[in-house]
Amino acid sequence: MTDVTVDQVVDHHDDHGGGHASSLGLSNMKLAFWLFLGSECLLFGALISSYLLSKTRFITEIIAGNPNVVSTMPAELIQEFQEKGSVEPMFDIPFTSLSSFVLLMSSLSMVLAHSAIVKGDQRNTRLWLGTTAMLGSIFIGGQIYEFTAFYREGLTFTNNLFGSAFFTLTGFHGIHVTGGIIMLLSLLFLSFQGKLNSSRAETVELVGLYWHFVDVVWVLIFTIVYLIP
Amino acid sequence: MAIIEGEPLALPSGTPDDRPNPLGVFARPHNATGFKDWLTTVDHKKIGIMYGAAAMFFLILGGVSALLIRIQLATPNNTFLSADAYNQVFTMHGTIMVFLVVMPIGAAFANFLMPLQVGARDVAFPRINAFSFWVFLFGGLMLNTSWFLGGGADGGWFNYAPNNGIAYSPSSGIDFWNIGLLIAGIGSLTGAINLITTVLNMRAPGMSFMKMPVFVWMTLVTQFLLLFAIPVLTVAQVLLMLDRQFDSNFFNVEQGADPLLWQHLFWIFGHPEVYLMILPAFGIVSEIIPTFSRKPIFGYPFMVFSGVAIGFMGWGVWAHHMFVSGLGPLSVSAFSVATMFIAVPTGVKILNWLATMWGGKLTLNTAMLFSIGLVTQFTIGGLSGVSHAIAPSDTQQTDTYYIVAHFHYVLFGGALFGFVAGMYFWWPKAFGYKLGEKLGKWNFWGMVIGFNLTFGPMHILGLQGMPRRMQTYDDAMGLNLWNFVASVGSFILGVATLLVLVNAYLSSRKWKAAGRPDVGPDPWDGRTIEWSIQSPAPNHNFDVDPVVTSLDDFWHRKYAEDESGKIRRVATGAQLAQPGNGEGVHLPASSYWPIVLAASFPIIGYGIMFTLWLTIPGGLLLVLGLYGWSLEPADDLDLPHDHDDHADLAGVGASHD
Amino acid sequence: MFTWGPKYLFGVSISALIGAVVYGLVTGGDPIGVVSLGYKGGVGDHLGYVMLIAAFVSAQVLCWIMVATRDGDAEVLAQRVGAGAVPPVQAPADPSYWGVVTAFGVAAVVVGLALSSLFFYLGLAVLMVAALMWLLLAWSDRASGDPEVNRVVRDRVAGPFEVPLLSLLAFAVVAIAFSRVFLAASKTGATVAGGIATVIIFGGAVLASRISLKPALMRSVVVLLGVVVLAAGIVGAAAGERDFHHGEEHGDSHSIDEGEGE
Amino acid sequence: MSDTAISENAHDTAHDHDAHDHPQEKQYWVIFAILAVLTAVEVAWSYLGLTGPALVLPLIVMMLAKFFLVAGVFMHLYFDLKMLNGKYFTWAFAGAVVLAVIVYLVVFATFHFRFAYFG
Amino acid sequence: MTKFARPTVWRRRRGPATLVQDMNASLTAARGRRGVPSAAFALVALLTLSACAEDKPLNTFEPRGPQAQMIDNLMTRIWVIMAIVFVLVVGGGIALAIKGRVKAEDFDYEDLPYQRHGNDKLEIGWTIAPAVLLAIICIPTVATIWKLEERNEPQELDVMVIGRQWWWEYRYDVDGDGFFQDANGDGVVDDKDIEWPLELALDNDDLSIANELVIPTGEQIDLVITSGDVIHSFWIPRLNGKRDAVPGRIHTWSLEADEPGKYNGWCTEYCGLSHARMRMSTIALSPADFETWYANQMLQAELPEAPAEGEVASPEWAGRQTFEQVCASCHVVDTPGFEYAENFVAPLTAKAAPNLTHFATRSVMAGAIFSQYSEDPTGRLIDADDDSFDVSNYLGLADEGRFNDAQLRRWISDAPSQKAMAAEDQRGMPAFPQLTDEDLTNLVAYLATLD
Ligand code: HEA
Ligand code: HEA
Ligand code: HEC
Ligand code: CUA
Ligand SMILES: [Cu+2]
Repeated sequence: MTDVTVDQVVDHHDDHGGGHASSLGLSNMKLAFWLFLGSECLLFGALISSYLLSKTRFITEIIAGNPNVVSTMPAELIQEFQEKGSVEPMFDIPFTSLSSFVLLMSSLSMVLAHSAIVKGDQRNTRLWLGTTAMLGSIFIGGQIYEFTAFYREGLTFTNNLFGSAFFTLTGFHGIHVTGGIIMLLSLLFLSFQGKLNSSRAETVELVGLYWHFVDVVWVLIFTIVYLIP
Repeated sequence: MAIIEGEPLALPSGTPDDRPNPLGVFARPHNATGFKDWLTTVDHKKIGIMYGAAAMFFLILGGVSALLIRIQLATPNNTFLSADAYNQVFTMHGTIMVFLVVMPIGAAFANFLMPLQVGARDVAFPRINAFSFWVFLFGGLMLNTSWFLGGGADGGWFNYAPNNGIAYSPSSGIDFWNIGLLIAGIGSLTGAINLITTVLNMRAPGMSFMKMPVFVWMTLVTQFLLLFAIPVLTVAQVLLMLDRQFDSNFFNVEQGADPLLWQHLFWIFGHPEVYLMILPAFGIVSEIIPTFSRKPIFGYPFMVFSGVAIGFMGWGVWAHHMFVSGLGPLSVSAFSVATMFIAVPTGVKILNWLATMWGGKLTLNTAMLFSIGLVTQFTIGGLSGVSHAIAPSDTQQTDTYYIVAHFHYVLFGGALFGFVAGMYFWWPKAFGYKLGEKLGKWNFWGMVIGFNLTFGPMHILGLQGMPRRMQTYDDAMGLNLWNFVASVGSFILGVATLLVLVNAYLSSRKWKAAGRPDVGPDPWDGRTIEWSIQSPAPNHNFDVDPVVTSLDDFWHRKYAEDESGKIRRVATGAQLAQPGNGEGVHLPASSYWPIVLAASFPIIGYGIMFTLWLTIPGGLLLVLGLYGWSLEPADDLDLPHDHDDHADLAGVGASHD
Repeated sequence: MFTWGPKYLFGVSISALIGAVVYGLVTGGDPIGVVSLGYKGGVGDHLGYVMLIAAFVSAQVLCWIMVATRDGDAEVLAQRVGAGAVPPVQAPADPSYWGVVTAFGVAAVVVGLALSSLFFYLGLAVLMVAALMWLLLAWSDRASGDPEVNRVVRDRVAGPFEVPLLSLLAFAVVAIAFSRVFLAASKTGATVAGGIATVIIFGGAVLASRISLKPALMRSVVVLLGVVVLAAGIVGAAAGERDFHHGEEHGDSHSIDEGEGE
Repeated sequence: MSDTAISENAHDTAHDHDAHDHPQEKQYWVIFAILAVLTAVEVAWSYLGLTGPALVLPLIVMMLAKFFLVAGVFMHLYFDLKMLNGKYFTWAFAGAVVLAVIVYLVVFATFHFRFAYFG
Repeated sequence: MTKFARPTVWRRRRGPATLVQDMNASLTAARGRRGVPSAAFALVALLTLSACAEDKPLNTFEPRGPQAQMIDNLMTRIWVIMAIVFVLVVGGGIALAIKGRVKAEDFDYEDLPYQRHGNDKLEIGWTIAPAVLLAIICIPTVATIWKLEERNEPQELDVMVIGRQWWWEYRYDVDGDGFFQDANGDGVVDDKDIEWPLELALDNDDLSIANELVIPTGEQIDLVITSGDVIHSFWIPRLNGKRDAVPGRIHTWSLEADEPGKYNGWCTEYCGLSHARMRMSTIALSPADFETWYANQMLQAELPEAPAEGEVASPEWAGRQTFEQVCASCHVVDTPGFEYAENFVAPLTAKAAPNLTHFATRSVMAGAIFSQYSEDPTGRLIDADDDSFDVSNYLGLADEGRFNDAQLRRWISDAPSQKAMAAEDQRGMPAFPQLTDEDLTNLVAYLATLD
């Protein structure tokens, strides 16, 4: 945002007549942001693939009883994994469903924030920005909880393939959400300082795009990691 | 990325509504000359030139390591390099050449040329552009500091797992490889976003997609490939970093990991990567061949769509690097067939270039010769490519010198020849004088002969069964003769390659001695709008925005049909060119922060490798960089805003050589 | 270019650094440890050493900020604003509360020395922040004669740090509070607690968006909410984590000690 | 002959779009309701005790539905793509998505094939 | 063009003399008939054929088994097509350049060439033509891919190939249970059934040898390929293409040799420090010889005779003692009455060192870079070609006098000086500076008894 886009340069030039309009009718910033998200898709695509592969291999080894793998977790868990033939016993589906729901909800509040700022409605902009950030924080709180719980139950980042892959994938997502929340709260602060008027609706829209993207990634992770273990 | 894109949103500066900033905190630098200007510039032309210069520097590093390889292999059972040293040398050679030579030269042309060809004053995000360059440079330099800090990477340029693991490569060479490229990758990614935005959004009025020069199209495709390929490599590298530095298990076979994960991730990146190395060169010769054949490019839409098709198909063939990795016959068949069909769009390009030359009046100057060199030599490389796209024959050829021959033919004979052609062609636009033709001819023929002498025999060596990455071979294997020939060739090639730099130096001296004569805006009777401005290109590029009405717009302004339908020249380029008066043009000001921000990455990188403590100052520098970046006023307040004050800026471009 | 401010601060910082090294050595630190911030080898007396290093760091940061902002030279600023004259310097309008915070930091450090390292580090952090902010405030206060301008000056310099850091802090407090509650509750309890919190927050927001509350009331509700979350978090943390063993139904526990995983 | 294949005037497409094309708040609520229901069904489905394709396929379908709803409506992708030179970008986008899916499937086919051909 | 077809009788290698004649013939014929393109064509022929002109032990143009032949047949067609395209495009490019050139000064700006923008029909034509051509190539390609994957029924002789840094281990499934380790499993080899890591269990009913794979002729031998550390690649060019040895994965591949002989290969996947010194060779024996060899390999090694009271110990016996003290932590010699620790695992990253039970029946050692019988004092493999093939070496009948003990001594006392290894990181054999000259003599004497 603060980069000196040539748009601005062109703005100047426009004063003297002539100059570029954006060829596509999208602002540079928004276009760039979409491109960035496109690239993020591949990032998460690769991470999800790595997770799926690692988890499959882990289960295969567990079922085969590879002693190197079996010895990495409490016997009881291993036994359940073997019985189910999956890592499902690790997960707490009701809780994660709630988390997913919270994140979906936050997407709604995000669009509401955007439509509020487009209308110039400062109050509701703040309200929904705050709500979105709050819901995001619940999600992250849930993730801290889940990580701690897994850790206590005997799944760590270093002990086996599943642990490495699970924490890496969800951790990457968590970091993205955290970044999003910080952006949201910063917007909120700016709004309180009176620096967020409707001329910056696009900023809110961009943060929104990011937020929805993070949500969409969770939609994938939730189904692929948790519901189809 | 998230930080760069996300963070500034939260910051209260630089917004259109509170500009110009009344407090001028963190004023922008405003040196128009001197090295400080190069460090802080955000001008796409200077950044392009710096990309080129950095690539030349790395070319010498990569070239010297290539020569070390060739010395070692000149005779059987040679002991010039130890096995360990040899492994480092070829790994670093491949890595440097791919990531620090060919990719940045592509970036150099994209940066320098693309905005000129679309008629823009700069790229969409000039500061991010500078950042991309610096972060690439620092990543590359960091990678090369490994030579002094315990040895270079020794896993081969594709660094297969699990050989890249800490158990098999305990030195920090692979960490340098990993983290250095991770850092350079950040630059590629931001660069890609920037350049795509520029192409899509900043074209001159009237320049619709089908009126874009072919080079711009190829840049667009290339940058899209980068945009999507880099994150995949990033993931592979992050996983490797987690394994090596933080004890995770992604490639830990004892825990049941599948080493093929690395191969898939690497080649899903790697194959698009090879096309993104060649497509800019394709774009370059697509500009040069029509110019010197005095004909329009044959079949413009086919040229464009075949480039796009290559871009798309490039995503579906990666496993041809893994034909013998044990994928199973179904996958192998699928990838084999898919790979073979990439020859179709590529063939269209080759044949269209030939058709462009057909019936033309060819000016065989150095740029044109190098272009023809690309067309022919790339074809040889492409054909050997098809021969190992046939999976069964690849089981005999893979990992032999036949492959080495293939990829040097496409990379050196293709990409680098194209780039050298481009250098000869656009040198006047960048620096105001032409490179010497006479030395150019020597340059060309030396390179052609040296190149074919070096890599031609490698086809034979490979088919005679010489595997690649061999520190040495035995007398009894019958490989002596061709290895020796290749080694001799490589020295011819090395000297001939150096002639590019020699030529630049001598021509510049001659030019200066002659009192810097003006080469004119349009020295080659060019076709696209970058020739409609003065040489060297003024700082502000275009005095007024060009309005484009057709493909090869500038050419169409110079030539028109007379009553009899015959095409006649109606004006010379010099008559039509813009005078280079920057009055009233406002340019983005230089900035300290891209380089500061970029410098923080290698520090963090060293921290991850050696001691986490170092990440703290690195992180602080990062924060400082972002902080300064966001506080920087949109304009340089020290440059007065009166419109007549910019004439001095226009001269800047001419002051370097 | 370099006005007296940065020069002075630079001097201060260098003396602090030298002081830290000397102090560290005198109190039994290892030479390598002392220069490598304790990376390899000891630094002698921790407290003094850390304080001096902290002084060094904050003085450095401020020094460079001042270089970059030309020491907030009122003349320059005025020129930029286009104002004809520089208003005379006035005494700061508001009392500064950083002194109190600093005192609090010192107290925390002292208590921390006696009780737990957590307090110690917390105190240190507070001290660093306070030192920085206080100096910044003092500096901006003499930027010009207009307190309004001074505030803007301060905000511009501090904003890019303040806003994201405060955001991070706010987020961290909320997220950690929630996680403590979840961790303290039972498995089902965590889900229920999360559900209730979501309903309250989102439901509240929907309500608030529909009806028009007085801003003051709004504010109190939000503050109340914050306090509740914080309190719940503290209570949760105090209650400690529930017993973790896999599958709550089976009785036999199999919790793993913290150390074992790594 | 070449210039007509795709022609689009760079200038005309630049117009202010925020106000009219975009969905209204009510639509957002509707979409959210659909998303919520889909999530609920997904979770319920996972509790049915099914295995194999019976479990996976419906879940994937619902997942994709959610994905495209969020991307399309909340992220305004449908509207933005329409607003750009509709045909060209939509096709490029669709092409990329199809390609991505194929690539994805192929990777997985590759990894699982090993079990099938052995023996 | 017929010059490219493989001679129908491919079992015999063609002598250099005939080749030169062939080449000359093709050159003259080409020159006479079609001028420049044919000359270029002949050039390709020359280069291709020159590949066969000398002794090239790894040459990919000399198939000696049905699989390699299959690949070669396919390739022959490809070469032809490639040569045609090459001549057309490269020749065409050069011709156009020469024909169209105009000196820059002579160029008349008023007299432009005809400004052709394209020709749809032509372009579609040269889009479709290569596509059709490639589609045709696809058919035999895919067919060959699948043919190369055809395996015997699992009952027949299976060999497991294990890549190690930097040598090859071969395990024969002697008891035919589908396992290569111990005999308590059932069924075929499947990913799940392979125990990982592959350790050299000593209660082994199966056979483990190193560096030289011995197979009977005229029979398709199915290989089960894996690795104990990093990725390697198994390649005997004259018998078949290559297949990677990937740790944690099991790949299959087949070999068949038509005639007895020695077929060399080279590890082709970069595998670290001594990748260049990780070679391999496959010995094809007639079925009868193979039986003899096999029976011999199944025997345990004999223990040297212990010295009687008061007698001076024989060097063999003394060597055996040293061996037990120094070498047996890594190397196995399967001898009667000697108890190894259960689940013996060598202290190496690769988890195993070559099994030396029948060391003296192999003609190469240390990743097939040294010849046991080389007369060259460096021990280098100067006789890499099949001419050196001497069946008696493999049947335990070797003439002991030919043993190259100078090289072996150097190896035992300081292996890393002979072959780059990272013994300090548990990769490769360490140096033993503590061994005296006498120890070395004894060890060599002992090793020479292991036939
Ligand atoms: C600029 C880079 C570049 C380019 C453009 C290409 C282009 C191609 N490459 Fe290459 N390739 C590399 C760089 C490149 N490659 C590198 C670096 C490696 C090695 C990596 C490593 O292992 O280190 C490699 C390796 C490599 C392999 C793996 C080999 C192995 O390791 O076993 C394969 C296998 O299929 C392959 C195939 C192809 C094909 C089919 C093309 C096609 O795109 C070529 C198409 C072009 C033509 C065919 C010529 C023109 C066409 C006509 C004139 C039409 C008529 C033609 C026919 C009908 C055939 N390449
Ligand atoms: C664009 C990419 C590129 C380029 C330009 C080159 C250029 C050259 N390459 Fe490179 N090469 C690769 C990419 C490239 N290579 C890759 C990707 C690999 C695979 C690595 C791997 O397996 O991991 C490889 C591997 C590779 C090998 C195989 C190593 C092995 O498998 O063991 C060899 C062997 O001969 C080789 C040789 C050369 C030579 C002689 C040049 C020459 O063309 C270089 C000529 C240039 C110069 C010499 C520089 C200019 C002049 C000077 C520096 C002055 C000094 C000169 C004199 C005094 C004469 N290369
Ligand atoms: C720490 C393990 C270790 C010890 C101890 C050891 N070796 Fe080795 N040895 C190896 C390894 C590993 C190789 C394979 C090296 C290669 O080819 O890369 C090898 C190879 C050999 C070979 C060549 C075998 C072949 O068929 O290629 C011989 C002979 C040999 N060792 C003899 C000895 C003798 C005699 C001793 C004792 C003095 C000894 N080794 C001690 C690990 C060891
Ligand atoms: Cu083993 Cu290369
Ligand atoms: Cu490829």
